[in-house]
Amino acid sequence: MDHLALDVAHFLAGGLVLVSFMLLYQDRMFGLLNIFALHALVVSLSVAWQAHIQLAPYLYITAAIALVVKAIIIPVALHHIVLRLGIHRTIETVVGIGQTMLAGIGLVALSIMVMLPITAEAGTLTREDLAFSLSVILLGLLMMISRRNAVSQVIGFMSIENGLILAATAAKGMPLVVEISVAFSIIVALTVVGIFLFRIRERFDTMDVHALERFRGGQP
Amino acid sequence: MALTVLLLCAGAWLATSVVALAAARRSTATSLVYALALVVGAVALGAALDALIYSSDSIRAAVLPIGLPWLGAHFRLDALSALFLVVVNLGGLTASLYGLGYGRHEQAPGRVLPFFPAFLAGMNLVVLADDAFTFLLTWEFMSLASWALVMAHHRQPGNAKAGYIYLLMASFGTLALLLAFGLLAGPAGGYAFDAIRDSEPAAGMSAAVLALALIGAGSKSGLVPLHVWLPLAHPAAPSHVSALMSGVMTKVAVYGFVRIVFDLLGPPEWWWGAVVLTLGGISAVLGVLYALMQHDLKRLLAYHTVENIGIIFIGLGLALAFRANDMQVGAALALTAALFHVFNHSLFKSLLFYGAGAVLGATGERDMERLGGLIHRMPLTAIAFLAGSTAISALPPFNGFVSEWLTFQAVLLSPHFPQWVLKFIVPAVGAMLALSAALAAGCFVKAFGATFLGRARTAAAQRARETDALSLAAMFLLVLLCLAAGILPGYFMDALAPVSQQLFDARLQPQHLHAWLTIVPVLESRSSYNGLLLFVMIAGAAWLAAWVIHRGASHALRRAPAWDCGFPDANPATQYTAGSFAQPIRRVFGSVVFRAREHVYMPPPGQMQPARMHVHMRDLAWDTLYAPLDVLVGFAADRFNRVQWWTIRAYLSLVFGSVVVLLLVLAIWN
Amino acid sequence: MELIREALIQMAQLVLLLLLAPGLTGFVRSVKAKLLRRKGPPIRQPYRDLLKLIRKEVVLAENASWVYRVAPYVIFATTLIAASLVPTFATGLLFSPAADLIAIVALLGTARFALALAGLDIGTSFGGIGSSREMMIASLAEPAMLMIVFTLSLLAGSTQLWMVATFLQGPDVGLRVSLAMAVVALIMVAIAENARIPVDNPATHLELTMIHEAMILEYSGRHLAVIEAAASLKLLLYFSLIGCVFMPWGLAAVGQGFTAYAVGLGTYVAKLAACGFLLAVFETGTAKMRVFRVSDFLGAALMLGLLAALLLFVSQTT
Amino acid sequence: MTEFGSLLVDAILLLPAVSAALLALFRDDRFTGKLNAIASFATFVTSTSLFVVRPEPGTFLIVDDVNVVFIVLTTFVAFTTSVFSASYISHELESGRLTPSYLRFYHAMYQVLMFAMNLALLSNNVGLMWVAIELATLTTVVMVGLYRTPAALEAAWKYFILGSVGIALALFGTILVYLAARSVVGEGLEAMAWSVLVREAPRFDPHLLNLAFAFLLLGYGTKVGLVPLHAWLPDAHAEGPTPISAVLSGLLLNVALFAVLRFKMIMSANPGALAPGPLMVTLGLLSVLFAALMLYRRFDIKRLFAYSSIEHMGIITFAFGMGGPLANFAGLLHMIYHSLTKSAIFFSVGHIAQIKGTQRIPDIRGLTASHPLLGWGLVLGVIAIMGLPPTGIFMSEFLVITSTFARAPALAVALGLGLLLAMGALLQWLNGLAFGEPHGPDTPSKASYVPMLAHLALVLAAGIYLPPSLVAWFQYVAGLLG
Repeated sequence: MDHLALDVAHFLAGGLVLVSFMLLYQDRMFGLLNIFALHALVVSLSVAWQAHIQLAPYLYITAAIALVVKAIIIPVALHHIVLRLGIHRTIETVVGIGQTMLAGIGLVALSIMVMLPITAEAGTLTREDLAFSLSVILLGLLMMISRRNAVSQVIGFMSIENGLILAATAAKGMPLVVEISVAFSIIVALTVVGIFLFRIRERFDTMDVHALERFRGGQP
Repeated sequence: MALTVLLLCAGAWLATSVVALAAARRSTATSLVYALALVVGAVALGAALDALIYSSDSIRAAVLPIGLPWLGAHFRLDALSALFLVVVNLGGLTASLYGLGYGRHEQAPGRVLPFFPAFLAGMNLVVLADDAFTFLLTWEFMSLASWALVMAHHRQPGNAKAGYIYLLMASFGTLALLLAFGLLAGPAGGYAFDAIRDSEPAAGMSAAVLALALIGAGSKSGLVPLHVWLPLAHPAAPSHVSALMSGVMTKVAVYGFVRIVFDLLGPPEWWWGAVVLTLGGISAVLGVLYALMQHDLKRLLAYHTVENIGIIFIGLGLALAFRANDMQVGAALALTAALFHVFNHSLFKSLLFYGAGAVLGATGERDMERLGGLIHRMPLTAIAFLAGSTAISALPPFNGFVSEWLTFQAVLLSPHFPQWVLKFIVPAVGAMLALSAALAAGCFVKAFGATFLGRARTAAAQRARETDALSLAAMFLLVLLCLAAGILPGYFMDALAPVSQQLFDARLQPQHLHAWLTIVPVLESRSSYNGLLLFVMIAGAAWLAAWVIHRGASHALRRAPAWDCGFPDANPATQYTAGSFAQPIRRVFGSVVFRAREHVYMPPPGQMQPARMHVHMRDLAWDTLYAPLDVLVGFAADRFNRVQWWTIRAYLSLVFGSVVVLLLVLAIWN
Repeated sequence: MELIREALIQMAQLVLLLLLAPGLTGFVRSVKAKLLRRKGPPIRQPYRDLLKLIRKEVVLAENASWVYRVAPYVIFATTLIAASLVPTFATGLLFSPAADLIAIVALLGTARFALALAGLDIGTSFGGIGSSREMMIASLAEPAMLMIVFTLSLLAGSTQLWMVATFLQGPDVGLRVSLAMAVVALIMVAIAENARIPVDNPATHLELTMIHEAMILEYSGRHLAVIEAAASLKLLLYFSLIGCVFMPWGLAAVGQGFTAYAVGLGTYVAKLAACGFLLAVFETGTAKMRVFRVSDFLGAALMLGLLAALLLFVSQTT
Repeated sequence: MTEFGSLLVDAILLLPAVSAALLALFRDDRFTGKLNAIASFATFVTSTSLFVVRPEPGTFLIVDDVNVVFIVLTTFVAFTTSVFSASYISHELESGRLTPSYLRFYHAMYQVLMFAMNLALLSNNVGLMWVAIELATLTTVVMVGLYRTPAALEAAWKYFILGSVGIALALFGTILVYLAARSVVGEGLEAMAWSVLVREAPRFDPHLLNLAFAFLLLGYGTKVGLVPLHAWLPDAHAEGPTPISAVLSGLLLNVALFAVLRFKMIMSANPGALAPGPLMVTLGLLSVLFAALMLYRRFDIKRLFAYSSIEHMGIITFAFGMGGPLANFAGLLHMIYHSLTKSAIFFSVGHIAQIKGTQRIPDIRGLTASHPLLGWGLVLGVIAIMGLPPTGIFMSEFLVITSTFARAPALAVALGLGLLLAMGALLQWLNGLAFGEPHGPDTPSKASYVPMLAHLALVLAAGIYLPPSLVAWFQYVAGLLG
């Protein structure tokens, strides 16, 4: 594995974390969709690069799925849904963007701290990729909980998935990666379908509290 | 042999339960089930008596391949368990006999019949169990069966609460015992009692086990402050079951305490005795005071169980203290006193509950304020109830007096304790014992007087009819036993000797050898009592006086209206009621113990309203322990319940938070 | 032969008690009358009353049950037996092992139990008042009495009354604080138990103050006679008790012969007279207290008894 | 012989898969209900033969000592539930809550779920297991939303989102496990096979394993319903069809826990790795206490028992966290008893809700008087679930508490109080449900009580007597769990 290969992989993984931060920063709906497409693109490139350096052609399939499904179909579909359901174009945040970013930086530090003790035999690349993918996962979770908007939550979830795919491909020679990524794509698709089907316009949690009490059998 | 018979009996009871389940709807089911239970009970009683009296020195053990798989179910029959089996099966026998008659009035036989034999089986098996798992399994099974019986009349208001508190307290006790056995068995899980006996307990551990055993057995037997369930649950069950629960099941709890603390735990420390004594004394006094304040007949009896359990625990505490100071005679005496009281209480408490059941059956009332004058309509029940009242009030020549007398003798042996704390506690507890005995007499004057004497206060009491012959047979069997144990206590004490022999390696001198069947616990110059002689003398003197007067003077008699200081009132409501009877004692003790407050409402002059007086009493144990707990749980439940209405985002935050925390933990760990 | 002689002595004591008891009551009454400058009935008046009562017909309330009719005899018999177990002129009588001091207290408890039940049997309000108050008093008097028993038996190392008396006769008693406390407590209990002033007034029929009299309000004829006799016996019992325990002089032991018995009898009668006189003086000089003050009075007795027992527990070494 | 064995294994997977396809084709509800039951029964019978025939571990599938009893248990409960489901669903059809087309879908999905769970239990590959559990999750999500009411959709959605996040976390953990194995075993499928992983675990990088376990515990723990990851569970139980609640509580939670156990075995085989015990004990205890308190304010009968499931999963996790032969033994026992008991309770609850037309507890009263068999069945089930003897749960709780108390008294006391607290709440509700004056409609139920009674009888019998072969198996696996 030569230096260049390592550098490119490093660059792409680092880029993914950066794009995650951009997702976290974005407060416009369509901007968010575009950045997510970029996120998926970076993952797809990263996977493809791994396929190249690991000499694992099946990873190209994963890369292709990521590209087609997540970089193209889903952003477009979501775009349509937003328009169709008349979803608000600005994203309601729970805490301020600045605080979210700070928390995100803390999460990245945490993931590096956690991954650091992993011994060298796992390989530098693996270690770094893992640290980055863990960062992406945590940032995705952070996004899910710091946004009130259903679409951005779904996007947070999909960025988690991207992080997972990064981790899976970084684990050199891992079998079933394709199968897993297909399985995951089903979930993702279902999420989007769910938003559409359940007509969740704004948030997961906009249903009024009285309705919730009835649903959850809370009345005495 | 005896053990096999007893195990077979337990199996037979369980089979009877199944039969009852199958046949519950038949009209003959009641007779069939109680008759079967009676026959099996008689066999079991015979086996237990045989084991206690004729072959008490041999220990029989058996292991069945059930229960914990690698351990099996261990059973053992020694003197201690034989004694308690006698108590259990005597109670079971009379309860079955009583049930044969009383059970016919049962409205919901389907809810009683299947559980009654199961309850008997459970109590027998607890006493036979010889490993922690079997013990607790059968212990809780016993609780469960009795819970089902408490819930038999589930439609009556209050019974649901009674069952609720009962099962919860029982499980709390089981939990305490579970922890105690966990300590005794150690991490390797040596659950067999033999293994526990062989192991050497650590210093701090024994104290914890004692505390847990006190909680466990105390909550089942009704030691203050764990007594709250008892006055609720015992009255709720059908009367013969109340008798079993109050008279017998509490004794099984005492057995559990004795088994753990005297047998399994190894040599005691002196302060154990102090703790047990104090709890016993407090229970005795508070129990009887609570009882005095009741006007529900069965509830009064249930509270009295608290008192008697207190007396038993006083004896046990003394035995522990004597044992810790290597005073074997005292230990044997105190233990004999406690065990004799166990036996006696099971007799008269069952008897009284049967009586209360007969009253309930005849009138549909448990409230003494609505009874009265039943001695005219239920003369035989009245005689039996009077005998039971005399016995429980510790009056000679009945049996209750003998065991309290023995307890007093044990107290009087105790000034030689070297520990100062005991020197202070023992006489104080002695005073409590005396106080509780005196109050008990007052309480039963009230109970018997308000129920059976005077004039009928309601139409229901007016119409009452004498109860059936089988119920009466059960009651009079117990009357005879009470009297026998009272006037021939020597034989009964000798039967208890193997137990103290087994536990302490010491026993009282054989009593039946003394002249004229006098009982002499230690030395004749110290104390002695002869129930037979007293009985004969009292009966003789009374008969002689009556004979002389009737023969020599006059036996003329004229019935006339009561004089009542010149202004008799025909209305029975002018009688002294149970509540007014207790009023002086409530004035003396109640204001402190129950925070009793009287609220008097006097209508202003000229208004035609009745004046009213309300008495508010509080149960301090309930107020200070249980009510705050209830509030606390409610508060916590309300607080946590808000989580139910969180949004998905909030739930996700929980997940996120756990991930971050876990990662932080890992990062720090590394 | 020995047995018969002992039985005879026991019987003699029994008869003696029966004969003396009404006389004692009469004596106290007459002393009281004298103290009040009244002429008063003669000492033999109670005997006459009893004889008259047993010859009269009984007027029984219509709803009285057998409890009401049996109770007088039970009360009489238990009190008599209890009294006969207290040493009067001699210790160590034949039946004394049958019951120790605790049992004697309990026998009196049986009598009280029967009396209280009888009070409730007719179903009048006065009977109830009497029973209720009687049991309240007993609930304090009985433990106090037992504490006194504790004190005595701890001193003597025995609850047998004859052993206690023998011990107190002996030289190693000395002057003891606990004993003094016990005496005071015993006197207080005796006053309460015998329905004397200041706890109760044996001569009153004022409805709201009576206790003992309220319970026996409905009794008449032979029943009343038996109950009155029992009450006298009870007074005698307490006097004997105080006499044998705190004035143990002159008590004969069984088998000491006729002279010793005679001396014992003489001192016994003297003791009774002294006690009776003191009681009369005391009663004349005190006023009856309110019913609810009785609990304080008896509570004090209980505390004294407990204190006495506690002192002995603590002072006992080894 | 082993050839035949692997055929059996294939049959266990194929039977549900094929019948799912068949069920999707037929319309007749009577027939599909029966076919569902028959297919489940066939699967059950096939799986019992695994006791006798033990195939060699394959690349993807394995039958070993750890999973064999769980497979049999799963197929058994699946079979009884399918019997219950047949009568339940036909009633739903009559009452108009479901239409025939949904029904077809329901039965097909039922078999897909069985397929997924069997696959998760049988798989010899961490990745395959992950896929199987994901499939099971998705299937149940669909089933939970079957009634299409707003509440059901909300529950399904919540389940879906939380479940997906959990699944994502589990996947990350799985990847880490592979990484840890790769450096020892080498690349490829070998590095994901259970049989290899357990053998080679001592040589894995402990740090990686620690991290992996943290994610796996949280990920699969979400599926187990451990507090604070439990939020989906009560709603999913309450809003879906009752047979699915029974399967969720009785089986799916077990399957997820089974996954955690597999990884715990790897952890405890590695000397350098973090002891998984404290984590599991913490989560378990938290679940017990939290669920116990939540039980007090529940007014929906199915939600009530859903929280009770959380409590019991907590107990089991606690037991495995404590470790040691006794506690592990107790944990395994408890898993089985809880499956049987809880599904029995849901059976009775299903009938009750259908008869009374409501799930609100205050509207249901006096069942023992109006419907003796059903009412007493419920009483017995609740008594069993409260851990009262002579039912089996008493035995496992006895072992957990006694063995813990000698080592960590405070934990045992906390657990005991949690159990007591939960019992207080359950008993409080039971009093109203089973006793008192009956209330509401009292039409007799036509449904079959056989599944409920069979489960209860098993639990009752197992509390008193366990066959030695089963005990030996439990003890062996308890030893493996460390």
